[in-house]
Amino acid sequence: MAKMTMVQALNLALQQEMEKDDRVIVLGEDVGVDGGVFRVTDGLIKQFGDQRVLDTPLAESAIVGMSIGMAAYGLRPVCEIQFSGFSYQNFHQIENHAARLRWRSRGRFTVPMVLRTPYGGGVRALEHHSESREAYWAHTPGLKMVIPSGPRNARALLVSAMRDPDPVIFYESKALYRAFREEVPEAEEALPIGEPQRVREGEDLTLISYGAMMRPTLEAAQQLQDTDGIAAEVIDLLTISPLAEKILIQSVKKTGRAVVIHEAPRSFGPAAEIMSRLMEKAFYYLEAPIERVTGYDIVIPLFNREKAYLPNTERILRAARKVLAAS
Amino acid sequence: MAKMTMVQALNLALQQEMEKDDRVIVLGEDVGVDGGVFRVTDGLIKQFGDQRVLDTPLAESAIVGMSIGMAAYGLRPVCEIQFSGFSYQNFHQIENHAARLRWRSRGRFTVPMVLRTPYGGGVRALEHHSESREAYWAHTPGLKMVIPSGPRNARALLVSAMRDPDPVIFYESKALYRAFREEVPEAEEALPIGEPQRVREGEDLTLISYGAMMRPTLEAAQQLQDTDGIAAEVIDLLTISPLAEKILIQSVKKTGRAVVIHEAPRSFGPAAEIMSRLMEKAFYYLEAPIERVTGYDIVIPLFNREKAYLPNTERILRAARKVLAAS
Amino acid sequence: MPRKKITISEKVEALSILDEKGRLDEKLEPDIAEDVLFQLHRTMLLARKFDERLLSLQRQGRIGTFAPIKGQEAAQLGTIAHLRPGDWMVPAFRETAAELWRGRSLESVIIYNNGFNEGVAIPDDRNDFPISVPVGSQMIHAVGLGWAAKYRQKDDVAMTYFGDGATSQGDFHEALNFAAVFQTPVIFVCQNNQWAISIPVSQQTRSKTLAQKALAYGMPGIQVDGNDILAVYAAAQEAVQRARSGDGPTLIECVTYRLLMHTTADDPKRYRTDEEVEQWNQRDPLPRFEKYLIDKGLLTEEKRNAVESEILEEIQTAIDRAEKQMEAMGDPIDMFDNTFAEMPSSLKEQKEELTHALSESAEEGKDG
Amino acid sequence: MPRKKITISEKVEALSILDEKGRLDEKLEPDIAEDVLFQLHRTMLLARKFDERLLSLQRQGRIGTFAPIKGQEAAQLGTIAHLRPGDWMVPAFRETAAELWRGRSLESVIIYNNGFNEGVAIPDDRNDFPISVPVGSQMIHAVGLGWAAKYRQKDDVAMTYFGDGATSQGDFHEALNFAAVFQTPVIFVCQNNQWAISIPVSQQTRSKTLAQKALAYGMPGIQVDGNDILAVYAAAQEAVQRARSGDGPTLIECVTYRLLMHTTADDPKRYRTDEEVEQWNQRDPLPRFEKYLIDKGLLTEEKRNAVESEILEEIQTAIDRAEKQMEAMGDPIDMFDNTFAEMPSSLKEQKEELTHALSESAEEGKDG
Ligand SMILES: Cc1ncc(C[n+]2csc(CCOP(=O)(O)OP(=O)(O)O)c2C)c(N)n1
Ligand SMILES: Cc1ncc(C[n+]2csc(CCOP(=O)(O)OP(=O)(O)O)c2C)c(N)n1
Ligand SMILES: [Mg+2]
Ligand SMILES: [Mg+2]
Repeated sequence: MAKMTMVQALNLALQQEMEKDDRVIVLGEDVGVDGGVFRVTDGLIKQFGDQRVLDTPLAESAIVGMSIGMAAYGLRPVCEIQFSGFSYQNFHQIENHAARLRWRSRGRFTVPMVLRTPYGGGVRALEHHSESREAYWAHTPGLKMVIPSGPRNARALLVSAMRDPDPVIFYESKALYRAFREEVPEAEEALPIGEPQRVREGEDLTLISYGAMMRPTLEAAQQLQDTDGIAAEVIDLLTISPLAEKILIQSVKKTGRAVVIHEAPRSFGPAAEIMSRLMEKAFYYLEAPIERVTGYDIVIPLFNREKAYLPNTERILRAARKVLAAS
Repeated sequence: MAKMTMVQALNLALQQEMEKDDRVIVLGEDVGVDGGVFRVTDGLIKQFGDQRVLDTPLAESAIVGMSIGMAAYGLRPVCEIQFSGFSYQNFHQIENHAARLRWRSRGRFTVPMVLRTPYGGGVRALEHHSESREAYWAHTPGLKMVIPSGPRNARALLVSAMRDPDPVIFYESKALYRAFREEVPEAEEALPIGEPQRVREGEDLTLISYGAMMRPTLEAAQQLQDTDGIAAEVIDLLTISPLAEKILIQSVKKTGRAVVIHEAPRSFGPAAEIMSRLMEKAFYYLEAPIERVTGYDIVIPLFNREKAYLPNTERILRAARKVLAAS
Repeated sequence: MPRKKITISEKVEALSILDEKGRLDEKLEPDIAEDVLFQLHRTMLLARKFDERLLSLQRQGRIGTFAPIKGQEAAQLGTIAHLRPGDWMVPAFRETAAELWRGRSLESVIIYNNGFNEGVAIPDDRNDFPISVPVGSQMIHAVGLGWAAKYRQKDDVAMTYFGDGATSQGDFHEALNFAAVFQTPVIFVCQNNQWAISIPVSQQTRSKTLAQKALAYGMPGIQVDGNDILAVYAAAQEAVQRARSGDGPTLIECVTYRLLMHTTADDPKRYRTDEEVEQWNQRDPLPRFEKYLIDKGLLTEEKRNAVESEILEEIQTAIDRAEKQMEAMGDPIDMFDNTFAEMPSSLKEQKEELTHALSESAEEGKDG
Repeated sequence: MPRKKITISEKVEALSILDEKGRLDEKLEPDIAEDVLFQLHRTMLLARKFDERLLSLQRQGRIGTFAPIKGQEAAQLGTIAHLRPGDWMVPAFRETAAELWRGRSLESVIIYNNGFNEGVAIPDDRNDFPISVPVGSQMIHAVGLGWAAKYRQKDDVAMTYFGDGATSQGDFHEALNFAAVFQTPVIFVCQNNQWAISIPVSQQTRSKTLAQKALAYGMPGIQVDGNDILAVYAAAQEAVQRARSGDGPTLIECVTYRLLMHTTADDPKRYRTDEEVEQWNQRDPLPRFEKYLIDKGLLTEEKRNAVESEILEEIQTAIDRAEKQMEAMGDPIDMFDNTFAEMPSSLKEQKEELTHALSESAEEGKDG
């Protein structure tokens, strides 16, 4: 066991899987010699050489398209899109092909690829470097959309993503890359894709979130306990899509109240789907309308004002108290 | 007044606006000499010449990017993307630029462009020609997303879209292009963007839909009246985003029950947002969970089976009766 | 420098061997085994007759929209003929002749054109990608396949097809660039059939040839008479050899013509003249190739007719079989399959929902 | 045909006028008015000094990440100098020298680099697009602007900037193709600074030059020594004239070098050698241009020092002013503005929500 940042944990996942499986190929802009602009792929080209780690020309559509070809051949490409704000350059390759090739060929060709990309605000970055648009992928049939919330689950989920027989969009929160360290076992560890986790138990209220928003969410749960004597249950989605609703429904049936938190824009965002599932399956247990705490329906402002855009503990607390007060 | 198909009505809108306003430029693949593969731009190049109607090379990203430049200059480009399934080729131009240029330049440059594109199933088309993914655009801040449901409102909304100071994504249902005719006044007519319409009044249930799904929805409302004696209120969204929820909320406060219908895939689709808004603003009026009748979370099958994929009157009726039965 | 012309080391050439009148440039004549010549001719004729038959089926409403290939058979067969079974083909949507060469069944084409997903199934022993509708998006997949083959130290190559219109797409550029940078074994076969629906190639690009676009990538490019199967064959042979021996990709522009409509939904009279079509009819690759075979003493009128009747029967049998197979294909419920390797719970639920709805309608149908 | 080399009519040339040692090729020397020469020199020095100062501000934590331009001043100024106020500039994100030439204030650069949206405001009298971060995506906007100018029968042109890395993007290809097909008045200025973050141009493309990519579009291309302001100026002059007179677009490749890090978040020691940087330091465009001016008798050491102190003061004043302005920029609530011309009700509600939340926190802050 070693205390690792999320960057180190992701690097460990890649390094171990590459050692084990020569089908795993890492490719993208600056992932080789430079080790990735966030150093997630640091050292891999040294260990595995430039046939396993490809520094590509600057073209996201080709990076994804080439990965599709590699995957269909039987390899396990893990491509990096340097920032999720530039993954729209390859949106058509994902929607038109990666998400459909299994279907289009009736199972003859599959696309076991991972698209890793940093997302989200909070690191004082330039324009296009702070968005959170997981809903685009989540709404696309044929894709899995995974967002870890800390070093240990990031490593374990990335391992599963690399072994998944289908394309996985893997969002990594830049704000979490170096925010804290966790014990990450040296021995292999994998977490199933498609299983949200209950990370805190409680009877009074359910808080649902994922990725970088887990930290203010957990902080809010703690404060609710400390100052309001309220026991909030907290669920970390980990997999956004396909959304496995069971644990959410169980929780809300128990608590009758919920708040959903994400940094993506509000309208047509992930919270809407979660609220709808809860409405469909737990309506008669709801004691108050579910609240959502989200980014706003605007371009996230340049970094000096992004804090006001992003959900924080205070906003979550306010929503939680509103839900608790309603009857 | 003349009885027109939606294709003719859209053509009229373009033709009249081009006559009035020399800033309006039509561009896209096959929109000139060929008159568009669905003939929406038929005759325009003859009347206005090839400086007003541009047959472009085959490149969706450039079509949109060029439109952005034209719009920033002060023109009013109306570009056609031949099928919405190929609009992901230009997704980055819309997300990175069209939706942001006003913001990025603090109002100095604006993007008054319209992106017209046929969407949806039901015309026995090839792969990529039948999707309904309005949620992608609706979740993108800075865009307006409009979907007419018949010849008359198609014409009137396209006129407004061309006059709108901001980028409008304008989805045209292929299934409606020639499905029926309506009286369309020769005299100019515009419908405001951002105003859903109540197209049928009722007290017992609210049906919410848009685009091609309005026809089975209205048919279901009629059958509910005829066979169940149920008065369903029907709302045609017309503008998907920014979503104006007021009329929806008023209706559901009255009826207490609702079904949302769209052909887009279910998860993370438009219905989720509508359900969430109703949960947020009309929770205490709801007498049953809102149901959604949608496409499934799969690639729409090739045309011989698309009927089973698409919502129809029967599925809407089933959902409506379920909502009515619940208490 | 100070001011001088830049000399570019890569070649862009033009090649023609068997001209419009069927005159042969013997110095350039490729050495093709007789059985291959027969096979090429038979497939060309099969593709032509099948195309004709599909068109009449479409007009009778017995299949949906499809994209005819008439006129482009030489471009497709002269290239695909060099592939080994383990090689990869990555087509666009107008490569029926090439697909038939690779062993695609006539039935599967008919079934696909009837909107049944069953028509896209590809047998395990063919390394051929399914039809790709989004113009220009598929070439980069060939680059990934070619890269992977090289990584696995195989000398397999990937051949990818696309039209003149596709060369305008950003993905064309990215694919050629990646192929050149990584020196992957890919043959880029452009069928310049002069039109992208209603847009002539002169409005598609201002470059004199499409072949010269190779220069942007430091890649050899060659323009061949795409209606001259010998020229196509010779150019493709060099390109495949280059790819197989590790010397990287090639761009081949086959100058050809789409003699019919873009798809059966299209009316070409709106944008091109009968005279133009007539001129290109004169350059039809099929009679030209037949004249060559006759001149060589390999084909006679009689033999040709025998092959043709055999083909017509084969087509008829395939239609009958396909229509029979399709009768059993009503059930839509397997639309949920092949989305993921393992069906997630939310999809299972949706599948149940549809199963239920379908059985209810069936019940109602019985009642009513 | 039958087999021959294809000759391409468009030219790709290489141009250098003032070499590394400051030796002038007098035959090629462009005729630049004295006041323009002074202005070019002053702006070059300003850009250089400002860059240095921004770097130290960044290291002190007084601004955020930014992209230094050191070494690329000649490429930017030699091109932008030909624009009239009504012309259009469409930059990428490393064009500070060109922006300063166009009148962008130092304050706005500082404010932008501090993450305030106010820093992107563009005065009404400058037809300059804001910084575009997505690599390669902006060139096509210049094509639309150029087209529109032509449509309005103005002889305004659009000049767009991008790097060597950007040439790999599909959008580069599409932009050049559209510009050529529609013969729009656009000048494509590629600053080939040898690196795209850690990727050298030799891994970006296999083509010997970037200029030759113009051949794919039937467009003239020219490669110039981008650290030689006279060569850049001369090449751009021709290109702008061509565009203005309706003869269409040009691709100019300026061979230059990014002497510093990609952005302040980058560590170039990870991927390139000090020797390489040192070699390029020898080709620095600034001393080379100064030697030329001195040789011409237009500049003296003294005069240069005077200009420099003036510049340093100007920069200091700008920093002071910007920091003062930023003090008043705390309030985030206007983040909702400029999304649409008219704020929709849902956004108004969200704006109220935030207003309320902010005032509540302020209250709580007071209490706590
Ligand atoms: C990305 C994309 N845009 C538009 C279309 C619609 N479309 C189908 S074929 C075609 C023209 C293709 O021309 P070309 O590449 O020359 O191939 P050809 O049809 O001549 O074989 C167009 C515009 C599409 N299928 N994909
Ligand atoms: C579409 C896109 N992909 C990736 C990035 C991240 N990125 C920023 S600059 C850069 C390299 C750009 O290289 P080049 O075009 O040569 O310009 P230079 O930085 O050398 O000025 C990269 C990869 C981006 N901004 N946009
Ligand atoms: Mg074509
Ligand atoms: Mg560069």
